[in-house]
Amino acid sequence: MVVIARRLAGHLARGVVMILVVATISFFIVRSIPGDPVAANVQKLIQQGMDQQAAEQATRVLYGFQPRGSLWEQYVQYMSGLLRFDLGQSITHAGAPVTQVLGEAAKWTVLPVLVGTLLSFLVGILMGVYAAIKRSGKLGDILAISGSLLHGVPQYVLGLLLSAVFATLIPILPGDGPVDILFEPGFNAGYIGSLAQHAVLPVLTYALAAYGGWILAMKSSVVTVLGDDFILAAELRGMKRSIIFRYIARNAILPLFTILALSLGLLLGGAVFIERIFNYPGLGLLLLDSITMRDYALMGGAFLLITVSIIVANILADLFYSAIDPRVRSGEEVSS
Amino acid sequence: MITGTGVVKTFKQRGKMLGAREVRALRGVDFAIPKGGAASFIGESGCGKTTLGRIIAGLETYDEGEILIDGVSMSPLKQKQRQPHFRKIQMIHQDPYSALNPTRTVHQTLFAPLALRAGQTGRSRAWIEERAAEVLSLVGLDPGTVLSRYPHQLSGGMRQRVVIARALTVDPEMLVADEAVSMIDVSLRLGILALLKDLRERLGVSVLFITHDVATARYIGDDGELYVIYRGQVVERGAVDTIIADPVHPYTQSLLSAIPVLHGLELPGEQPVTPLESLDESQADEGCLFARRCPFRGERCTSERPLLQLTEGVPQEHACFYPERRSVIARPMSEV
Amino acid sequence: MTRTAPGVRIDGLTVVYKTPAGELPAVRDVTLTLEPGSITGIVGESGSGKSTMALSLLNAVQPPGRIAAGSVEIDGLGDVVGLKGEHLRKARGKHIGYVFQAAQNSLNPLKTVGKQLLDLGRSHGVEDLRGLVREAKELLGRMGLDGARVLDSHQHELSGGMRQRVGIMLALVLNAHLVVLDEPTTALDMITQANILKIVREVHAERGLTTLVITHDIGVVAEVADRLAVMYGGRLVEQGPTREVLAAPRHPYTRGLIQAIPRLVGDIDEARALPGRPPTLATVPKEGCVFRERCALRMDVCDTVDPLATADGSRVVACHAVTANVKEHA
Amino acid sequence: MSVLLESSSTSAAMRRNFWAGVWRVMKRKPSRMVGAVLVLGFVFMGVFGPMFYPAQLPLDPTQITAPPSWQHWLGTDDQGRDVIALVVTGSRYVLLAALVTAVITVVLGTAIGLFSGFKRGRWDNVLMRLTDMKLTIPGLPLLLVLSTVWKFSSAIQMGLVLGLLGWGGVARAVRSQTLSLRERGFIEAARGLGLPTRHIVGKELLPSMAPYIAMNMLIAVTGGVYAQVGLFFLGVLPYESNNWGQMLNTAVFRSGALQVPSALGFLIGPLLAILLLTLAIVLVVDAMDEIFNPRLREE
Amino acid sequence: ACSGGSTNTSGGSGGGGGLFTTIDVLKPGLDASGPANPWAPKGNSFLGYNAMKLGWIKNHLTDPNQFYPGIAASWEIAPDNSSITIHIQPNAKWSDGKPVTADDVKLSLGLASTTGSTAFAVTPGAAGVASDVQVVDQKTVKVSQDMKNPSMKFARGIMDNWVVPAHVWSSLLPADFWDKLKAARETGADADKAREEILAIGQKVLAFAPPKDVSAGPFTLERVNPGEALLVKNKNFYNAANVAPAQVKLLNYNGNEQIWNYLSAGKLDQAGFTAMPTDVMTRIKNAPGSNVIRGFSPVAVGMAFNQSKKPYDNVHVRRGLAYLIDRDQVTKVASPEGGTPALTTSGIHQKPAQEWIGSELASLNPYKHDVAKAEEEFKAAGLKKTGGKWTLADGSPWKVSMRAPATFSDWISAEENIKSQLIAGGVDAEVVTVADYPVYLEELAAGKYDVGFWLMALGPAPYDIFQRLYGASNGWTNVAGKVAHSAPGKGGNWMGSAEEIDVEGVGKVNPGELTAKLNAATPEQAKPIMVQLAKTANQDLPAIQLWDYVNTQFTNTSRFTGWPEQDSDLLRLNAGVWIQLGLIKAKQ
Ligand SMILES: Nc1ncnc2c1ncn2[C@@H]1O[C@H](COP(=O)(O)OP(=O)(O)OP(=O)(O)O)[C@@H](O)[C@H]1O
Ligand SMILES: Nc1ncnc2c1ncn2[C@@H]1O[C@H](COP(=O)(O)OP(=O)(O)OP(=O)(O)O)[C@@H](O)[C@H]1O
Ligand SMILES: [Mg+2]
Ligand SMILES: [Mg+2]
Ligand code: NI
Repeated sequence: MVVIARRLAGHLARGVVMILVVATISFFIVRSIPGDPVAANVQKLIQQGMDQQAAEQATRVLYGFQPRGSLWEQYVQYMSGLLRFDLGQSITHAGAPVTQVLGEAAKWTVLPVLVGTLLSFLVGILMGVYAAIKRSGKLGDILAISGSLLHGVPQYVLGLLLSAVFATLIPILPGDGPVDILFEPGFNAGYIGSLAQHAVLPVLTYALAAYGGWILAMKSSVVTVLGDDFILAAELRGMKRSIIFRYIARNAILPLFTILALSLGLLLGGAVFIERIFNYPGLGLLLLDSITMRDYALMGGAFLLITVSIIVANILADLFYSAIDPRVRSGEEVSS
Repeated sequence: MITGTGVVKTFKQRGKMLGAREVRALRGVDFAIPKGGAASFIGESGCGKTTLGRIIAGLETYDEGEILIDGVSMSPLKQKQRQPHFRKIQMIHQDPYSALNPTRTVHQTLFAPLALRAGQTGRSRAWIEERAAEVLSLVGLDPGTVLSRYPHQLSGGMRQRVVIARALTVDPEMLVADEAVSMIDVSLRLGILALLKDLRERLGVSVLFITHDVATARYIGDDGELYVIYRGQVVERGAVDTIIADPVHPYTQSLLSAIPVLHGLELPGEQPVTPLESLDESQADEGCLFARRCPFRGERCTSERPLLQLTEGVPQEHACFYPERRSVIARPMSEV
Repeated sequence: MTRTAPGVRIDGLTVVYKTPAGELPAVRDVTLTLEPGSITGIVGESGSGKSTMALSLLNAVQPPGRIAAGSVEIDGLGDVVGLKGEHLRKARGKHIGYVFQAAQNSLNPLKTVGKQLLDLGRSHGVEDLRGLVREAKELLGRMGLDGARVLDSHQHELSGGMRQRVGIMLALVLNAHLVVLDEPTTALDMITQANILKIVREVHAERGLTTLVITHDIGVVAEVADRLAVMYGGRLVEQGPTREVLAAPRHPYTRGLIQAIPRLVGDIDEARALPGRPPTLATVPKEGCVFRERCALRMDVCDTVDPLATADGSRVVACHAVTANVKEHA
Repeated sequence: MSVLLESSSTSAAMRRNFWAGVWRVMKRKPSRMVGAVLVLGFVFMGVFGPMFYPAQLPLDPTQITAPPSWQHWLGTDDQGRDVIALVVTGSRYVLLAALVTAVITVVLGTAIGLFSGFKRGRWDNVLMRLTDMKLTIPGLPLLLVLSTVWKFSSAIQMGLVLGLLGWGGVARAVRSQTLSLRERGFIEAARGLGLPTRHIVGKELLPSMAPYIAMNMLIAVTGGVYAQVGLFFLGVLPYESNNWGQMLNTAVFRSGALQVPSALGFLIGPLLAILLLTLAIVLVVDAMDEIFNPRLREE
Repeated sequence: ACSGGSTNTSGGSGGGGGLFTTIDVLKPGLDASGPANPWAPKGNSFLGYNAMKLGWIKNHLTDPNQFYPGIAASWEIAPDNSSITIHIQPNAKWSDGKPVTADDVKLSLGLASTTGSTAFAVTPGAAGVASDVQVVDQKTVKVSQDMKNPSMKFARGIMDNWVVPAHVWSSLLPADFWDKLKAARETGADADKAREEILAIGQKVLAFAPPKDVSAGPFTLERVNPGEALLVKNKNFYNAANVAPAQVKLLNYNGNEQIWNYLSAGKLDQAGFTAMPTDVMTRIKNAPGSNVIRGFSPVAVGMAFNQSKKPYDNVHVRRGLAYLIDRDQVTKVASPEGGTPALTTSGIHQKPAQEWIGSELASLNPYKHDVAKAEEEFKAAGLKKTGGKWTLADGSPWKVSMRAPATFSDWISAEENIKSQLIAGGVDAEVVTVADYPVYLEELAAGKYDVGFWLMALGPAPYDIFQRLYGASNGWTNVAGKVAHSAPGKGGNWMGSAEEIDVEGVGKVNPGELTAKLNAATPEQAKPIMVQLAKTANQDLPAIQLWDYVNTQFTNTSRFTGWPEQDSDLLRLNAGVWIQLGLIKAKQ
């Protein structure tokens, strides 16, 4: 327990440093972006029929939400705000706190990503075990190659293909938006059903994108464990197959927890594509929008939130790992 | 001539800021290995034999004490400056399988250090080839057949010979052989031991022999000295045959008692010594380090640390308050 | 229930491994009898086929290997080579205890010893799990360990010697009376080795076992075994009572092996190495005597004819030179 | 000298053996041949492909986003240009950038991993913290944010940025390889013999890791392709010449490839190119895995 | 691909009920947490549905001051444009039942002035600004124009304002607000301070979230999710009896392709203009009930030159390019559905051009596609043709480098096509995209590009039309009725036309000053100026007018009828206005 607490403390310390660094990086990158959002906004309003003066004033009011002062002052302000979980105000949302806008979007990213990860994890490790056991057969080969392929193909290719097939060629699934409006939001069958129906393709894309990785990782992990002496020893002691299978599974899954965090990072990164393709109003789309709208505070916030989720996922995965690996629990260094 | 006084080495578990564990691997060891001489270290697993060997070969630093190589003190020198001195001492690893680079032929393996020397002394390429053949002949290998082979094409014994040949390319003054025969098939073991002895006699190389098999210590030369090491301390030191015949330290006696008796050829010793408990590194450091396991311990042993000394009536140095001869080793039936 | 020590009759056992060069025998035509209640030691150098043979006793040769011929009759079980499925599984552990080579790693690193013990009990349908734990604690205590503490430990919390003792406990706890120990002391230091060997001897005597010890170290066999069998290149070249074989080895390989042991006392020049090097699966001669390349007594017939194992009293030797000699004297 | 000759001739024989082994491994699964052929095909396409077409692709204003036909196997784009021609001419930018990415990723990653693993100590700590950080910050969002600051006007620049962002994984892997090799006796022996670090790294460490690095390089190529195609697809990068990502963007967001099946060919072109490239590299990596890793060699 | 749920039948009293599905093309990316606040950029107030203006501007070719009734039932504009008197709908009520009063209107106009509004600009000396808002009685408001710098568009500036309920919003304006506003329009330190304060109020207004949508429009907001917004009928709406749909669903979209999707599935009852490829258009037209209405869209796009870069300083080069480019082909490739090839470059959209310059239109050079003439012009410019390629006079290579923001698909398509045409004509060319519009505008204004695309001819007000060619981007700024000119490359002047141009048949003109005059000119006064400016633009070619946009609206007759006619002046208003005016009827 002490070890876990110590690990947690170490992770938290490192995580906090990391977050500060990322916040700093994103702050400065974001401030050095070229492009004049003010002029763009004026032009946009003019196109919508407002005249120049009015457009300019309206833009001025809008951009009043942007912090002022020297870069350094802004930085100090930003960082001290960060400590209070205040990420500034969004311009495109007319001064709404960035945290609120992010919170709204986050649920549309986090939930599908989690469901997708879990789904692909479950199916992936089962298939991985199978591929490992049948590794010299045709089927194992096909599984492994298809795993590599899926692992290799970028998310947007999967997303586009799924969308083309299931939403366009054979339109059986909704290809955009998160839910239909006509259902009263809440716990009713219609609403939940609509949510689920709209989530199928994005979740499937997340799952497919991650699934290949699981197969590969699980396969190689199982192959390694199968070669371990204790498995043969258990067999020689006449242990039941089911128990031996559990031994293999638990030992093989263990190293996958480190990959879990990595894959979460990958998926969250890929959210931009998937949300763009399926018009899912999550963090990725928000980031993309904020970039085109030059909504600095929002852009920085979205980027930070994505990074922080990955850091947190990393920590959780590691803690989980140490919770089930007795070697780590007792403070021994385990090389993975 | 290489001597050491009061060599201390403490390992700190790396990478752990909080609550680092310390391992006292060496607690003030003195040694002296004359030119062309031989010394053997024996002791239980984890008592610090390898550590000391690596320190002597310059592969590990030491924390306290003094090491003199041909009269030059190493302590005040920087790592870089120590190197040329330590080059006179070459290490022969326990595992001949990992000691050779699988991607390089014997020729390439020998060529690199020879080329380096040729470069330093302005010798020709022909010299290198000549010398490569020479060192191989020295270790009893046929250069014609061996030079072009890769390690995996050689047997364990041949590999170990190549490893020794490689060490000889730099004309070392001393070879440190760490369990150099323990991983070699029984039928080949003597060959390597004979080779080491032969090299001593022909080239005047001194040999430091690390082993857990006391019997092998005799085979590198009957003029050799034996160091019995226990938990980082030399507990008995003297001529090999003297100690084998008349060990006085209970620890030495335990070690010798543990040697299997070849029933049918040998009769077991009459007074075998068995330690009271098994080795526990975390035991208290007060008094005699062996006290808790010692069947003969006295009052003094738990409070005072005996130091390596010569006492009357005992030809070898020992670190025991109550040295006593016991008949522990098996003797051949033919002698009886 | 006290079963008596079973006898084991290995007859004409041949085990092959599939390699790029085809199926090659790692154990060839081995015939060996383990007397009930005896300790038999098998020595041989690396790659001589010891482990393979030990695994054959449980019909557990791992792919790409397979038992190509022969039988392993065990009292109370019949021919193990013919056993399959659940029968085979039940036999393992319950009838035959196996202590793994490198027992260091024979435990699941994620589970405590106690949990693995329970798994073992469940696998073999043990109803009285408490009794099993009691039995295990007793065994461990017998071997000088604190049973409760050990059962509560993970593999990494135990030292090499302790793990080996746990291995022995797991092999015996289901009351198996045939125990196979594959290199039980490799990688342990002298004092621990002596300790383990003592335990093996004592437990063997107390429980009335039939024990097979496999090792490359003649010293280990000399310490524990009643009978000694010597393997070379997949063949059993000599067997007999330990003391007799050690005192008067007949096969030139056995003789060379004993001569090559570094000795604590006596003239160091008496010991000498065997010339040549041990064969590997690929370099074992396909016909004729496997040892001829290194043999001082090599004759023409050795090149073509595989010497038969010939019994002479309690001794069995497979060597043309020795057999010829015996015949001459007879 | 004769010795030298003999040794070099046997190493030549070894090499021949190696190629024979490669051939055997490739032959064992025909899919691997397909992979190798595809990889060569892509190399050919990137190097020589654009030479088969005029600098200015002919366009046909009467056939705008036309469906596949005999004349245009995958249809035409929104300007009436042949999709296959676009895929081929667009490959050079994509593949060149990916190659630069891969080279930088691997060179930087290997150098840092080697240095870190070999030196250990303080430098190792610092470098690994840095690597951790790089691995944690998600690549794509960072690229998105960066794409607003950076001008990826040429393939080389594109590759440079992607490479600079991508070395973390390789560095990590190389470091752990180095650490484990370091423990092997032969590295220690080389140090004991006083061989210069240059020799140890160049002659002892690197050759042992070469296959591994080569595989990483191939994987980095695909990574490079995906990242840049993805960025162009999202439309956050300005472009000067056509490339696969820009094609995807145009197909989906301008030509309605996901709405009208007639424009599907326009979408399929670049998608197919990416899929085939992935497949090719997966198959080749699979073969390399077996060639270089005897442990995985299933008999 | 929605599998819509069953229609909630909360039932409307008149018109037949039903669900009306549409999209607000001005609001991509619905924000579920956005307030029902018409000023908030991501707010959930939808024009014509739950957000009301005083009046709805008609899509008139030339007159900016024509409206349909909104909150205002009728209005009178003083002949000299000095004031407008507004009569509020007598039956207008907020959805909570309270009547709409003159106080509501006055407060709304005040709020408008804090967030930026043509008639309520706080810049000192701005044109067409209201000097006074007067509550005549509970249902009448009179607003007067500050005649120091009058504008023809004053009435439009007043009518085109949101009206929100005072009882919800009044807390936002301080008691002394109107004095502050007056002060803000002066100059000096006090005025600066007042402007700051108003700015601060503006931010509060933008961020204000009414606890509940209280609307005087035909609908009120029921709920929003990230995919859609649902509005239900407001029974208190003054014309509720004639409002057909019981519910309105506004779909969210992030990219045009989604709108195409919805339309091809026949799911939208109405959608505003979006660019689309021909195939998609065909598919949409094939959807059951699909119907396309086209009308006037007062904007055109031109290929504008940076005249401080060689060789674009030479008018012959610009003319040569105009001859070389086949605008028909460009339009066909780039904007087949959304534009008609420009007849010529007049600076005016071809539809109102007839009204403004009449017969003079025929005298303008049409720059018909003519390679021979292009070569002549290039030669006149001193360019050389070597090896089939045109080079600069000194023999150095010439490459027309066109820029466009990567997000503007039709512009890129157009440039790609122009590039092909130019290369075919011996002029080397390239298209370089720029990450996005903000960057494009910044770099364009900084004079970094040679050639860029530029919106022009923004009608219907004559000043707005030419302000795009002869306004700030070309060096002329119009502050407080005074025109100033900054040199090329300075103060946002990236076009860099000559300050004075000798126009054939007109004489020397200063186009910037002429343009400024249009601001206060009556249509009669404006016409001759428009002729002069059109001739200037036609001869000097600061930009080549490529195509005039067409306002294409999509409707579906399966569920509702009563859609506007082709070219109707309702066409730039959205369906919310059509519905509230009682035009839309449920299909029986
Ligand atoms: N690099 C290291 N880091 C931490 N502890 C170490 C390290 N090397 C050795 N030790 C510890 O130092 C002690 C002495 O180890 P050493 O390897 O010298 O023993 P040994 O006598 O050679 O044992 P063996 O017979 O098993 O080879 C042991 O407790 C070991 O755990
Ligand atoms: N899985 C396998 N595939 C191919 N050959 C094998 C396999 N396992 C063992 N062998 C070969 O079979 C022969 C006998 O192996 P075995 O493990 O029985 O030897 P051993 O006497 O136990 O050796 P050691 O002392 O090293 O444990 C060896 O030559 C070995 O190379
Ligand atoms: Mg050691
Ligand atoms: Mg074995
Ligand atoms: Ni939907």
